[in-house]
Amino acid sequence: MLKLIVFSPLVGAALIGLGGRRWSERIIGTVGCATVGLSTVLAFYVFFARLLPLDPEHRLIFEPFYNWIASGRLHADFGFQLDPLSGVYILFVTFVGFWIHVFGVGYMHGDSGYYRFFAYMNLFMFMMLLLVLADNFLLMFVGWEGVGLCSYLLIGHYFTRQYAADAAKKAFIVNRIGDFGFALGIIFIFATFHTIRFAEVMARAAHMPTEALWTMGTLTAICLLLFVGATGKSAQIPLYVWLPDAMAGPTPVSALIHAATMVTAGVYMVARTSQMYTRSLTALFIVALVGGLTAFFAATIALGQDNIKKVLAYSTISQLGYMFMACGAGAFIAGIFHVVTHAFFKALLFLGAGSVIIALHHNEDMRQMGGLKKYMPITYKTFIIAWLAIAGVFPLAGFFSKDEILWRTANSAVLPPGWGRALWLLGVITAILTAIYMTRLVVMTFHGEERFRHGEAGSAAGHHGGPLSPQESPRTMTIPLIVLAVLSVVGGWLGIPEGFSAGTLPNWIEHFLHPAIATVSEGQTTMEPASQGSEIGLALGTLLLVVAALVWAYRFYQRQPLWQPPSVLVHKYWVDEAYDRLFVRPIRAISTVLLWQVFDVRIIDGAVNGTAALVRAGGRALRHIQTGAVRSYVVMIFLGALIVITYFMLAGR
Amino acid sequence: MDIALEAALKIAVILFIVLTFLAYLVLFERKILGWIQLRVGPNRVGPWGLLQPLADLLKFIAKEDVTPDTPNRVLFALAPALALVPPLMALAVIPFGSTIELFGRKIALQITDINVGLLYVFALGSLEVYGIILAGWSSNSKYSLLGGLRSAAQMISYELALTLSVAGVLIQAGTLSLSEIVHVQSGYYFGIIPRWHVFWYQPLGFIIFFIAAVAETNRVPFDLPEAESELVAGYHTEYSSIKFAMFFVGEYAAMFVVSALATTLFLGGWTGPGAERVPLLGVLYFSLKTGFFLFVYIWLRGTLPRFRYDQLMQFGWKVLVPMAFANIFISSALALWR
Amino acid sequence: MVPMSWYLALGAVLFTIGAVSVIVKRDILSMLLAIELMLNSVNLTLVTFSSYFRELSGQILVFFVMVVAAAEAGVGLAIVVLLFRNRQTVDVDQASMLKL
Amino acid sequence: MEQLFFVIFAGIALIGAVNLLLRRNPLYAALSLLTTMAALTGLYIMLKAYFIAVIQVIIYAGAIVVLFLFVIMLFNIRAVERQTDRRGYLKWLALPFAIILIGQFLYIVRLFEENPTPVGTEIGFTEAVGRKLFTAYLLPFELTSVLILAAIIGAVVLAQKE
Repeated sequence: MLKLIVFSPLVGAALIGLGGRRWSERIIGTVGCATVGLSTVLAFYVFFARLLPLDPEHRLIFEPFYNWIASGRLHADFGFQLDPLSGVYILFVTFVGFWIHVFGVGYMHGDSGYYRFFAYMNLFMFMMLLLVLADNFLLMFVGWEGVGLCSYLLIGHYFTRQYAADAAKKAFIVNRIGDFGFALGIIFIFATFHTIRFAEVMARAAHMPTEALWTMGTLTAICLLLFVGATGKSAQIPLYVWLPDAMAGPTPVSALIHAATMVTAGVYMVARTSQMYTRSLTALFIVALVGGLTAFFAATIALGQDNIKKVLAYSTISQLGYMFMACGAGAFIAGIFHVVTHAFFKALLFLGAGSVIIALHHNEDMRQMGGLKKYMPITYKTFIIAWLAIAGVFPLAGFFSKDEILWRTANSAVLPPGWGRALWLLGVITAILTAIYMTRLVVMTFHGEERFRHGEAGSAAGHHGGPLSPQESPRTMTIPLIVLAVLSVVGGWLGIPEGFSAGTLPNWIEHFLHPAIATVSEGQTTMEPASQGSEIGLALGTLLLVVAALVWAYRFYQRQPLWQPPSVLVHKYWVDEAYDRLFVRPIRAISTVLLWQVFDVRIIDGAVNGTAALVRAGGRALRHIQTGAVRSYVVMIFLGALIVITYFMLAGR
Repeated sequence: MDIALEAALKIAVILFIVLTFLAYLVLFERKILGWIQLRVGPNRVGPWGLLQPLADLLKFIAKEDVTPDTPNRVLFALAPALALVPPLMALAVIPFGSTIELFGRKIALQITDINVGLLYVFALGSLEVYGIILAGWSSNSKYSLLGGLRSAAQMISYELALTLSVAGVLIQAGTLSLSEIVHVQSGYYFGIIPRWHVFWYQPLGFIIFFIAAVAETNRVPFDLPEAESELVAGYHTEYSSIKFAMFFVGEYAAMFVVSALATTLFLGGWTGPGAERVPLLGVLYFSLKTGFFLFVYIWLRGTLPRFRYDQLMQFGWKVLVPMAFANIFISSALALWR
Repeated sequence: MVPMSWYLALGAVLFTIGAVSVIVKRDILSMLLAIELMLNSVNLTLVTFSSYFRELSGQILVFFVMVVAAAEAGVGLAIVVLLFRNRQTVDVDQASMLKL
Repeated sequence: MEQLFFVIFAGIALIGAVNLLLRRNPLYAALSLLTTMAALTGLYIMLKAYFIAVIQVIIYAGAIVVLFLFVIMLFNIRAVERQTDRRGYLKWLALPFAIILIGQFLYIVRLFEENPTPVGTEIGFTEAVGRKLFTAYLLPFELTSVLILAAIIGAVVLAQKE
């Protein structure tokens, strides 16, 4: 069954990729959506009919497919594993993926690369499901690289445009750095545990002692290496630079890969290996610190961006920072919970943005939008829901998950004393910033003056000439919006903190995920568990601040929609430029002078040419033996055989 | 010695029955062709023409045996024997029915059950081509030579598809012994559908097998080697009398063997309701199934026109062989999946 | 019971005949046939060893020899066809243009 | 009994081989080779190598020799004329070579005279061969398939008309 879930999109990808060139859009779209839809249905079936009826403490289904690698002690099966963690993942990955596919049918209409788009999207679904359902690190790594590949292919969908091709390369190369760490981590794991199966690694890690803060033990090394991989894939400091550029791809791609699913793979990996992370306080601290800083930094940058998708991209980075902060604070479940709710509302935001972009003929600049709410009522209403959800307004999805994270961080038992509070403060500031930049986005796009008619020079809309009259998108695009909007409202109710209802409503997701995730055990704790009352208090406080920020920002940007923040934010702290100076140019210089002009030209070419000269000289000497008569060759071979046989006869005596 | 005697007796009985059967198969064919063409068919010799085979035999024996100006008389005489012997030898491994008890000893209705039975049949099938190609060459006539060469090319080409189409059955049955292949197919799915390979996972293999078999036996619509209009009957133009009869019988024996093989591999051989218990009932089932194939042979002959040579080769190499490979892939995948 | 050396001796004699044929024959077809004979004699030896020493590898090697023989015959005959088409002869001595 | 069979088959094989050596017409050479192969099949059965025996018939007799005959007949290839032999001296080299080779072989064969081990029983069955072929010899097996593919392509490219 798991096999079918995973392979169904692959079949779709193969069909579309091989035959799609000649098919009509309708067939391609149907095949693409149907195969993902099948996965979705099966995923729901497996989850509710197979996984849920099991005893809560033993919810684990293995499904080996075949023996993939057996080399010495290394055994890697092509096998699948379904536990609550991967169960939650396949549910929202297939579900959100399916609706984004449906959205793509409308969004990509008329695109010359229609079949390419769906082939790669399906391939991506396959790889993503492989990633979350793999039962060992190596197979997960296959999925990990696979989603990276698909991300590369899809960012470069408009490969004829230089910036898209560059963005694709950038994403690929930056991810390589992270993958290098991940691969090293896997090797470390194998060297330490002699196995790479999750179940066995975690069982063995559970017996290892906790490594204290600022000690560099084996587990800390493994966790940090794995986290390098996570920073690459999930766009954290310092490897986040690829994600904003990745917006060069089509918007459904941004929604699916660069917001809802792939970029959360890092969080998945950290949660998957939580058994190891909980035993390394250093790694936890670094994860939380990186997460918190990323959340804050990205939120500030988002304030200064004018491209609608770039704002959302930085917002994604910021939200991912939240997730890592939760994981680092030992609240893996809160992190995963935020992954799920974030998948709903961020996918919705991207799709809404996509709807707007289509209506404005691929213009992504918010300075040339405004006043769209009366033209696109459905897009506008769903967007408002997503806006409130991401800002964390009660009772929408973002509220519950975000406050769970903040509360857990503030009361973290694993962070060094005081740091929990500090990160909490950072988180609250980020929440306020989130409210502000999202309000700016909504106001600049949907409210105020209608600036899209200007058709200024340099805008993508310019080639259409005549005045624009935006229209609501077709139904294949609005229905996914509505579905995701509903989920953005109710999605958070999966995890209502028990403090809110005084224990009458169970925190479902917490109970469900609990067996699959390692929790901080007793003896590691340095602080008293916080009371439930304080959770309500903190949540209310944050909510008040957020609402105040929303109201203030709404007024402010209504008056000055085109207000420019400090240029340090507009230029993203000049990080790209700094990386260029620090890494790209030196490497290019070394390659040119040393590797190419000295090593390649002198040594390698010299060796090759020298060998060739030697052979040529030898051939010149030997060619007189060649008479051209086959029979004389036969005689020579015969003679040689006789000599060889005689030698062995004499030697064998 | 007892075993040898039993085997010898079995050989004698089976040869007698099969050869008689073949003689009447010729009559049967002429009758059916007659009916298809709204004629009566042979009806002069004996009641309903039933003695016609005997008359034919007498005619063959009585005719003059003409030997043309040939480069090699031995080969000329050897060729008809080479065409007749392989199909008759192939009868040795075909299971005609379940084990019966006679004079207090169990006797399997199969001359010998060797564990490479299927390969044995194919080995003999690959020798079939020699009779034809040597006949074509030693006749010292361009029509005969062309017929022989056409036949050689055709048989090599379709032998490939024939052998590959059976691979699916082998993957499923896991044995090369024909009696075991029959046993694998006994029983029913859902209590009603027999577990014959033609129903279970090998319908494609069956279709390829039958088409390739028709081509392999040089029958309509693949009867180019003996096309009267172009080749004046092809490789046996120069043959007459008993030598011609041997080619003639050889062709029908090959048809019979191929039909019997199709029955064994795809239609469950002699299995059927009650075949295990009632003696000789299995033989009846076997005869009916084989007879069905022979009827289809004749039916095809009465219905279809002949292929053109390039069409024949195209069809063999570009349709049947790829399909046979696809069938192997599907069968392997199914075998892995289960 | 047939002694093992009988089979080996037969293989040796067949091989020698094949080898001599390759030298003596002048038409390329006969040479190819003689090579097939040599391969066959090697096969006989391999099967003999395989049977007498109860070691299956010999028969596997025979299988591989057959595959190589088939490939060789296919390519060899293609060359023969090409040669015959261009020069109307199968005499190998006529095909000696590849020399210095 | 068994020795009698051996003598018969060996005799046929030798006759075929000598005939191959003496015949000038390649057609008869091919038929002689066929005779030898048939006799070898009998010997394989005596050695209980059933799979090899059947494969011998299918591949050698059924495919390779037919291919030879086909080419010989299609192009009506006759024996090469006698007088054009510019390298007749090679023929006289063959005799001493043959004598040396036979001497060497018989010397080696004598080493195996002392230990006549009984013939194995179930060793030549298809299943055993298949098992070994697809486990211990899997890589060589796959490589032969590549070889065959290369040979097919080579043959087609060489023989096709422009």
